[in-house]
Amino acid sequence: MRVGVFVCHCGRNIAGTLNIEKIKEEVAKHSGVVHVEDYIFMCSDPGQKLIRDRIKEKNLDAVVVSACSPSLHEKTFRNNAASVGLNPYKVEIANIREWASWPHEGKPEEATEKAIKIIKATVEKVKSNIPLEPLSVPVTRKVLVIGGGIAGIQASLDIANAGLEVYLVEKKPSIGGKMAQFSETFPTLDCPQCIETPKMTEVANHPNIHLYAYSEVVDVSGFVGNFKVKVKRKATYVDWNKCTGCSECAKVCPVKVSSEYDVGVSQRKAIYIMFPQAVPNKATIDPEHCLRLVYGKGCGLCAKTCPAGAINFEQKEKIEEIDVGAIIVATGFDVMDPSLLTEYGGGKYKDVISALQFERILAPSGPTGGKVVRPSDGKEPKTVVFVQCAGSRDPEHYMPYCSKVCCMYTAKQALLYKHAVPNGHAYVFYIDVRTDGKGYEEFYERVLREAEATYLRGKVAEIYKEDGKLKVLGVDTLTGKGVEINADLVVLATAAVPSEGIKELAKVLRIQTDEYGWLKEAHLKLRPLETATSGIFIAGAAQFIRDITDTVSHASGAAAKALSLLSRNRIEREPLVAEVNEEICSGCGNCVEACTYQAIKIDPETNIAKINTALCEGCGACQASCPSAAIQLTNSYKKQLFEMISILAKE
Amino acid sequence: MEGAFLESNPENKGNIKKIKESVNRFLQQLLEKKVVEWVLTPYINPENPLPERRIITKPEEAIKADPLTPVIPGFPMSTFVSEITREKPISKPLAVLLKPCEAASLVELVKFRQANLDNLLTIGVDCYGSYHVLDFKKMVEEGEKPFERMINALKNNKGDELFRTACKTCLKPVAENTDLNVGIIGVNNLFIQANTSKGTETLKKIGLKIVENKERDQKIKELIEERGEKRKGMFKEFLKELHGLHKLNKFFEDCINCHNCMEVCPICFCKECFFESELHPYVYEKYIKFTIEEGTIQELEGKLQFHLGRLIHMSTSCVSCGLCEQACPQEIKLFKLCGPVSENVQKSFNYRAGEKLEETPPITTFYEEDLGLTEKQAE
Amino acid sequence: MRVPYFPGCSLKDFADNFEKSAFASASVLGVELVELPEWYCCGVVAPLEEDELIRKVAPARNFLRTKELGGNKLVTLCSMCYNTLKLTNLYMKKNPDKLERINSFMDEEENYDGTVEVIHFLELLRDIVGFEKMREKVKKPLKGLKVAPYYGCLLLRPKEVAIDSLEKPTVMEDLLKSLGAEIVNSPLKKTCCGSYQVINNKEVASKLVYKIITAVTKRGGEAVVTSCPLCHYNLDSLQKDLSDKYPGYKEVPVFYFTQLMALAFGLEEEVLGLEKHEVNPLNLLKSKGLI
Amino acid sequence: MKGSLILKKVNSEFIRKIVEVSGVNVFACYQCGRCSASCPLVEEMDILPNQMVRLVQLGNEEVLNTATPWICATCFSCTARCPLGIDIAKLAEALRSISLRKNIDKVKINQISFGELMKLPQIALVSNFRKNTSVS
Repeated sequence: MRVGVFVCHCGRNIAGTLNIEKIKEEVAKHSGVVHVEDYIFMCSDPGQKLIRDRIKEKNLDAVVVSACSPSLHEKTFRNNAASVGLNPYKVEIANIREWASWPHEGKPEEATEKAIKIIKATVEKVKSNIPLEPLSVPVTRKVLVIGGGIAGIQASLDIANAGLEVYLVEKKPSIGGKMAQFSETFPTLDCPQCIETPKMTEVANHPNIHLYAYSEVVDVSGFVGNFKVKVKRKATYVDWNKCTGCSECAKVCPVKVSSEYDVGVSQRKAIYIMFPQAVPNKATIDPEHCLRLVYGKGCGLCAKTCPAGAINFEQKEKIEEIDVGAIIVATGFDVMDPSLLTEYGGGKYKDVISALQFERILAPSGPTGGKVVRPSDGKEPKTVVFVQCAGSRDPEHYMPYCSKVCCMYTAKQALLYKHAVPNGHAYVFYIDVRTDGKGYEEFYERVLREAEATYLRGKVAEIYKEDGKLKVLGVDTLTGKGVEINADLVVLATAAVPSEGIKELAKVLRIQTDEYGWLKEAHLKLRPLETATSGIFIAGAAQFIRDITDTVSHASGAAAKALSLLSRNRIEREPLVAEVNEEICSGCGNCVEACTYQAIKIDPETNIAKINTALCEGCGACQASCPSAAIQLTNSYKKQLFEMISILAKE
Repeated sequence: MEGAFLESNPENKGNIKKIKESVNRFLQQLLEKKVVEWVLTPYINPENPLPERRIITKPEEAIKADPLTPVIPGFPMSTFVSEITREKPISKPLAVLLKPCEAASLVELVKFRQANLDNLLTIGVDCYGSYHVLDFKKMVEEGEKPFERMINALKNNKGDELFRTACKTCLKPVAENTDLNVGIIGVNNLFIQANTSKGTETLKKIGLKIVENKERDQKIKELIEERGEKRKGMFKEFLKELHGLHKLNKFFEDCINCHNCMEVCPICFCKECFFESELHPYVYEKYIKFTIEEGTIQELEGKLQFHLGRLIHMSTSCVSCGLCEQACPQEIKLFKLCGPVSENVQKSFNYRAGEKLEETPPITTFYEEDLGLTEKQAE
Repeated sequence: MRVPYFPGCSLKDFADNFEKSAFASASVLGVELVELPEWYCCGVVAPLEEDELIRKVAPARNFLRTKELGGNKLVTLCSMCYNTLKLTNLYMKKNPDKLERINSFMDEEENYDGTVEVIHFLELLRDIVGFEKMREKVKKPLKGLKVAPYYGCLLLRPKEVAIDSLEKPTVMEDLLKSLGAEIVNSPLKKTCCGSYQVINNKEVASKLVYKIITAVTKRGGEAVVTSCPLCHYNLDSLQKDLSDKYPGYKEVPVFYFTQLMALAFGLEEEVLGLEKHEVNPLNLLKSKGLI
Repeated sequence: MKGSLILKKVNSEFIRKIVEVSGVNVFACYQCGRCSASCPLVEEMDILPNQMVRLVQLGNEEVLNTATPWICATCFSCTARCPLGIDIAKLAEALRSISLRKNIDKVKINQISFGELMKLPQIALVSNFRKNTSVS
């Protein structure tokens, strides 16, 4: 075995801490190593050429690149070696950046020792790597988009316009998402009715888009290129083929329920169309509140009134199966329930509302027709306090992250409030004003001048009711004085949180969420649109809260990813999959339970485990669960791991 | 619980000979009435002091069956069931007699697809305690009757110091997952308890009268409580004795790596043990390599690694049968280690091995949250 | 049930009515508070410096005495003792090296091992006795008595010692409800009464007391309920001056929660020690037919 | 406090000392001011609690001459509300402690009248002395 080791400096990232000369000297002594060489940036063109040249010159049959995480450049280095005829699976990465130089910055000697061990262990592994060929599988050239907000709409349109079929699944009766609830959008003050509804109609009429509103994805099996998806089409109790969207039913319905679309600011009926511009513009019966459906008899006023005869109380939910090659998750975000913020009287005082509720109050097409009134008594609030970072940037009590969009929408709301109530006054409590977008800083400056709002730099401590007013206790850190404001209305810029049900959906999709529930990308910097499961992409705020501009860009990016995946009829997959030693396997089924990808089954005839290599993601969970090492991962064989461990564990 | 008394004649109360006869007659009836075609049971061979395991097919052979014998001679019954049903379910209806720990391990084996219950009529036998094979053998050779000794201890209700440690601390004197139980605890006459509809059907088929029996429940509960106290106390001491690497090494000092403990373990089912495979790190090339590199190396036989490795593999499924300890030629008190460790491991996953077929073993299905929950519950 | 109990200085002196009423009500509930045979001043306020060890010796000794009594839970009545003992205990649990040092300061044969848990009497009532059981023992429900629970600081802060939700505590409310009282919820129930600053600057404490009490009376409260002898002192004794300063100021009596328990359990009036109050509570209690 | 901050040389020795005594990482503070907004005694203070933290962040020893740490009644409102979990009450204690360790007393016991002494409960006296004097 002739192994070549290439040590990357990564500028000063590695060489700044590790002693490269020492590494070279020690690694050269290791059995099987015939060549060691270092270079400042191994991933650069000259770096890669250097490796190619040495493979040829020194007749290397295995290569270890000691550099950064394999998630960054493993593919690059493998392709590079393949171009001069070395099997790509005879190339391994020894991660001496994330594992040695970065975490042990202040301890160069120990870090160097550790790096040497990591490299030697990797050399041991690569020595027994088997040369492999990629697996090739056919693909279904259709895409599933989950979530019909602006991200899902954009992604669907991009893919459909490229000629591929799209299934767009939305759990609410209408697409449109959060954007459809906004009053006007910063920094241009466009109304969503003007800019989003045309796209919604386009979706509804596009020949390549199958719109499944009021539906949920309940099961996903299969793998990249060949997913089988079960979609639950919930019962609307209205035949949408007949419904004309005339809304006569809602007029006669006697049951009033708090409106989800208006975030509780108004009421809807038990049979309803979410909003006038809804797509599809069809009525839905809410089975939890409909008298007929709750009691099984009586009422039925809607059925009597409907001119199209569309009401059908007997309708049942249906499960539909669809085949797709790629999935885009565009499930968006939610806002934190203000009642969690007890110190601010959220949920306790009617006039302490969330910013999303205030959006509905400000919206010209909203329940108040754009007239600004407060929920408790319908009076016009003359003093409004905006509280930013309500639940954000607070690792101690709520969410540690910055919710990113609040600074801008609060400024916008302050301006719209001033426009609506010229003799009113707005106070804005902020910690920092963040305006990171095109035209955002200019918009903020416009608000400062035009809204005449009092910006107070400080975080509000507490809000309670005193003498009929909301007493807001805060501070102005710039003057160094405590602040007390008696407000008529308080608007909390509550933290953005992952959308409800996302964890369950992630389980169905076998993708990961982070500690808060945002969908986890494959790599924050380099693969922000992909999940760790190949063929599943993320679009928009499901990955992390972002504004409309960024959401639309992100969605188009995800669409491009899906299109590029499905641009061919067959795709290649990593051959690093599990193998079963049939002699040893006793068929206990531990691996079946351990496999998240449903790639293993026990053959009923032979009573031993069988791997579906197309489904296997090579995660190794089965290997860890097998008591007798009968199941092992190609090129991560237990024997290789032991060799590695015995080097790492040596004193 | 419901079930049927085998002898209603009050004269038979506690008559040891009658107990044996009753249970054998019951097995005979199973065969006569064709409820099953085969019975797998401990069996008396007059030439051998220890009972054997045999499959009997003829009703008249049932008189030699000895299902209540207070010993597990070598391998547990569940291992035999696994051997004859693992590949495919058994073709003819078979009744199998199991001590509670054997029945529990059978449940575990079914979960791991190492046994198949189709066509099987499982009959648990109450176990008040059993003797070490060597003690049992000695007793028989010296003319003492172990079964009578056990029944007497049961009647006096004070246990027998000679019982195996696992038995003295056993919380499962009555099997929970079998179709039927042969009840000797808390009854004067032999009581066949039906746990499943299949069990009830069986009793009806052989013409027995189904009755309620609450008294037995109470007696069993008391016995388990009493044993529980003992078990807690003993386990505490055991764990103290074994705390720390040094003490563990000392504990296994006499181990000769014969792997008998593994061979008899009812839930050790791998075709090839990892620790005996060529994958195991301590193979001769390694020794040579290390020796070349280091000049000299200490003996590396991986004794502790084997035992701890086994503990990791089986502690979630251990049924506390203590057969490992019985099988050890070096008399290492293995139950001291695996008993308490397994109990604590299972407790932390809120899992009890052998209890329910539908419960999945935590070894593959646990989530991190599970542990948090049980910790809270434990508080 | 017998539970080790740490009294602290005030309960043996000016707040002995707190202790007396607690003992009497506890026995109604079948709880015996067993005073530590030999106890030391808790330190009154928790020493917060990381490098301060000597002031933590006295609490450690109290924990050793607790273990000698055969318990691992130590109950306090006084909020300040609770806070000081609990914080000091947590510090010792978190810093085993420091605990070793503290142990080296003591001559006792046994070392303190950090296994005692400090709980407040309110926690015992809520978690171990249960308010449902208390409700059963009520003979004279405090019907129509509008009381405002006052937590002050040390039962709720810092969060490591909080006996209830930091922002929305309900333990006193639930307790008083089970006694039949009507609850008045004041937003200032968690606001500091001025604490020991009453010595340096009585005016400051006075101002806070004025805010706290008027927030209660404005909402119809007739009495304030506390669990801290210092809060009681400030809230009770400083009200006298407020009547002079603010015309129309309405005084309200301040009770320990245990006094109201004893009252509701129908115990003899003398265990309440009402004569110790600066603001006379007799008229209020008489008007409600409670005495 | 008036005047400008001369930041030629940040007194890191002073910061280190305070961090050591308080165990608080003062650098985590992003100056949201919620401690000040939560403080019930803020009206009496010469600088706000968040400014106290700021001066420590800047290594400015003048913080020892401010009244704020001495007005603090250790009610932990600041600590409980801080979004970053910074224990400001502990920081104030450290500042007091550093002064007290130089035998600087803030309460003269002999200036309290006998009548007052007799009336005040020991819980008030002892806690005050513990926080504001070096004798105890």
